[in-house]
Amino acid sequence: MNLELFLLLASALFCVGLFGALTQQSIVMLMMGLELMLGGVILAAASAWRYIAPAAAEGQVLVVVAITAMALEMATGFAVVTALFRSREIDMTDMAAELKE
Amino acid sequence: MTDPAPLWAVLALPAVLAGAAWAVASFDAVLGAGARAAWPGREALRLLVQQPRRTRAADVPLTRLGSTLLPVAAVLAAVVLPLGFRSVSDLPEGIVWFNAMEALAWAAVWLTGWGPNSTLSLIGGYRFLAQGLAYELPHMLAITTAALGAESLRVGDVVDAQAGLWFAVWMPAAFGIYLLSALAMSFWGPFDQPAGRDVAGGAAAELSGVDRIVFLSGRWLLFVVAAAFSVPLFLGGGHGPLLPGWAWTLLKTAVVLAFLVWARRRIPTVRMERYVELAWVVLTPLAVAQALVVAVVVLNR
Amino acid sequence: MNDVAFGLLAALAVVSGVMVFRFDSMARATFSLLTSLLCVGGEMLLLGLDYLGIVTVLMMTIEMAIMAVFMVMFMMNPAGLMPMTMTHNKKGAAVICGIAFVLLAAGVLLAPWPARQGKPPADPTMDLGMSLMGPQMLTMMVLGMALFATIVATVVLATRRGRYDRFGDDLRAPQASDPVRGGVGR
Amino acid sequence: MELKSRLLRAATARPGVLLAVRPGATRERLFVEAELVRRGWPCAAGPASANLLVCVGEATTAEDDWAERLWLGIPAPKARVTASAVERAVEALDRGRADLLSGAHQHHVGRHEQTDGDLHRGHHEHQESPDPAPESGRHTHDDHNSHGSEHTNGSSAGAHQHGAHEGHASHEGHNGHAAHGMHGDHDMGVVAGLPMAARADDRDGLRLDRLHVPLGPVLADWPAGLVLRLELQGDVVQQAAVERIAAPITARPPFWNEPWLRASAGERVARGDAARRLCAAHLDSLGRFLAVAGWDDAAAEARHVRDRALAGVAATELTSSVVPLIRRIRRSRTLRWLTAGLGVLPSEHAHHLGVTGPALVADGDVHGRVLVWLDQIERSAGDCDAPGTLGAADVTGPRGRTDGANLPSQALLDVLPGLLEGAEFACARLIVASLDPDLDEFTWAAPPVRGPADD
Repeated sequence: MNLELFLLLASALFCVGLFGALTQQSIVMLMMGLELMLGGVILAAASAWRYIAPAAAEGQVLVVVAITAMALEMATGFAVVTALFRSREIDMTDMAAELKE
Repeated sequence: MTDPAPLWAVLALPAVLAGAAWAVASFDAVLGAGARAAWPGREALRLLVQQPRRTRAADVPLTRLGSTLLPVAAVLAAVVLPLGFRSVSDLPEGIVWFNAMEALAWAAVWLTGWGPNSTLSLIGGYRFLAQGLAYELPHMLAITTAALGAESLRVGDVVDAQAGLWFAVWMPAAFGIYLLSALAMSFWGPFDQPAGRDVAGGAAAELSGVDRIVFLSGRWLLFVVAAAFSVPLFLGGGHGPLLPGWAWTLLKTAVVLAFLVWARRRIPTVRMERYVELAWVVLTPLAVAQALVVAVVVLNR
Repeated sequence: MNDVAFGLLAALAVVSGVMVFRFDSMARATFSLLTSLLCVGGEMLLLGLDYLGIVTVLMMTIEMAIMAVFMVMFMMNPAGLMPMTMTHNKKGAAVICGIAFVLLAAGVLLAPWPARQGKPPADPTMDLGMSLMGPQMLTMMVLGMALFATIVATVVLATRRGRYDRFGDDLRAPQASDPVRGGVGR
Repeated sequence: MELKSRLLRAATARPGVLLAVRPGATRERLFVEAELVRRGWPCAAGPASANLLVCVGEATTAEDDWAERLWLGIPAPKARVTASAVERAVEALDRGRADLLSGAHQHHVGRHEQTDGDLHRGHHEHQESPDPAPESGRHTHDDHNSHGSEHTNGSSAGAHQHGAHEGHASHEGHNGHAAHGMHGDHDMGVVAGLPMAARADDRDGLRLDRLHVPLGPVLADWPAGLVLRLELQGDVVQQAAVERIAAPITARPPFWNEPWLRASAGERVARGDAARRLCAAHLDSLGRFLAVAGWDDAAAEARHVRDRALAGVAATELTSSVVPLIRRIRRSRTLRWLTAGLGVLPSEHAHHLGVTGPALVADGDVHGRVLVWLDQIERSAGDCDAPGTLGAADVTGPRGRTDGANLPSQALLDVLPGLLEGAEFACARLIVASLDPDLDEFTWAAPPVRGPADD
């Protein structure tokens, strides 16, 4: 185990998540991609804490921030989907994009 | 301080828990009119010879995963449960660990409800999530209060902090809320709606044979573990005069379980659309107030 | 021992992460994501961040269970009985992600990482708590505010009914008129 | 082999019993229920946990489709008996136990891969493939998700006295939740033999998938023979339609209304007997209601007292066992908290729909109706040994006036759809239990007075 391995794992998760977020049409699925990306971010922050500056708590604080961001992203995402769905019966990104027109 | 447990304790833990769960189930059966203590065993045997059954377009792996996850979560949660002053592993964040393992039940019950592709069992799954959302907030605050009182997340430290005065005495609200959520998390007793008879067994509606035994015994295990965890958190763990620590733990656990089993027979099933409002509007502020009181006491100690 | 655990968790995390977008069934996708995130929690335990690892496990379990319900509510065909693809721009995305991964990996492998400074504290949880309640208080408060603002915003977004719907135009109705009566009567 | 048979013997010592009660068989049901309690055999809530299917009451000429599906849903080892009369019930249960042991019904147990419906989920193994009833072919075959609650659909033509539902897609009954549909209302595709759900507006202004789920006729603590066709969104009932399963018309008056019907036909009926029957009828309803409310202890007690009342214990003795039970229920704050405000039925509305029984008197919610039962139980328990005979003008049975243009339970059934709309599933069950329509009334053809009340 070393920093590089953890970071590689983190970037793999991030890229898988990115792929999902880019390709999925459904908003809920898109959020799952975002979650996966944030999972990679959490892991990267944690390994940076461990292998670069374990004495400083900032690394851990960064993880806390990322976890909170995940929760916020989820909650906001669901609220937006509900609101969109209520007004237009839309749960796909393409359809939401058409709203502009 | 808590001593480390020997390695065989890892193997003994599930057996002890299963024995306790069986004893509680038998006790519960005895309380029923005209029932006998041997019934839970007979029931298990009956289900054991039953052949598995499939529903149409069922997601069998998910169902299996869900129903096995339940007992596994219960046993994992029990890892931090001290008998006397010893637990299998006294993790430094034992209380959070317990909470996280108990949350696995959310996934387990929902999966079991979803898997068979049957409306009634899915309703059971939905109900458990609603129940989870209702009980989890006050529950987390209640166990945080106990941790706050001991100034540690380690279960052993929480027990040690109660050498003099039990937390149940000066945190009665947190203790009461904990007992409620212990029932709710094991969807047992007045909170048995997710597996209620009105939905033909809810999440367990389509389970038969061994799957059913695993799921239902998981529920009993979770109930026993959740109730037993109230002893180190609020009832002083192994502390007590005369008797050794393990005996006190067992005695207190038995009392808590007997109380819950008895109380169940006096109350109809609580529906979540009513309870959730109570939980959020009354119990959560109450738990926050309790935590505040404890925090002030701790700061002035 | 730790290396083996790392390898297993890493493989499981990536595989189940990929499977999220390959399963037809929403329930399977959700719980595959949960598996992936639980593995992330496990890796954090390996890194010595017990508290944060367990909290990740706790939060992700609850979050995914709720997500599953939203899935069933809003997705068409959540069980995947009728396989269909709901993706767009697959090729482009694959290229972008491939490039991103190559760049990241190159960065990871080529960057001159600084040597470790200091030793991990005996109790990282205590360290984190002291930091959040001390020098990082501002971060903590911002997070708290953000959470609170999100609660308010999501409720406003998601609900249709306000207090005038519930208690009448003059807010004098003795009992709220809700589709389902609650347990306190508010 | 020896060990295996011994294991089987021990395992089936207390078989899980699934009661399938046909309308018109209340007397038999009461007897079988009491017998099961005496033997300590558990009543299964659904087919998955049952071993023994006990059909109570006369079978209709063609074996009912729903009973067949129920049977298919029970995992082996299983047995099936019919208790068509009180005298034969004990023997039927014994035979069921013996069949379980000998495996008499297992000869058609085999394994078999299903071909349709396997999209990607792999194999659905059917345990009972060769059809016991080949003529019902398709159905018996694909009905493995047979849930007691999901089985009466349009295929058995005789099952529909309403007629309006003949057009339903025959597989609607198996609409599992997983079969969610496309956008749009018209799109009722069928996948894996399961119809897809369509979307419709819900109570909270969202347009979500709506499932068509028939509830009944076999469900624990459910009025025998009642089928509710629900449109569910999640667990919220958006629409409900009432149906009844087919039942042979008999000359035997419905059990709970018997004294009043006989009195109005000119027979001499003791007032005490009528009071006893009323008391038992309400205790039966109460037991069912409490069981649905999840208060098993009180439900068991109510049923015990009901059996005592029917066994003919003296009024004083009955009162002494009724009073503590009633006090306990009346004083239960939890029950009040849980059931107040559910299924409110104002008396004008009830009157308009022709309700004449306790539901009219209660003029309110589920809890109010239960309180009315409690009052009537208390009063009638005291009257159990009252002298005198029932006058011909005394026509108010447990569910309302037995002489009206409408059957008392017909009015209750008419009330149901309105009350159920927008209720959550658990509330819907409570509302049904608090009205407790008695479908026996529809099976009776009183020669001089009126014909079978089909609508």
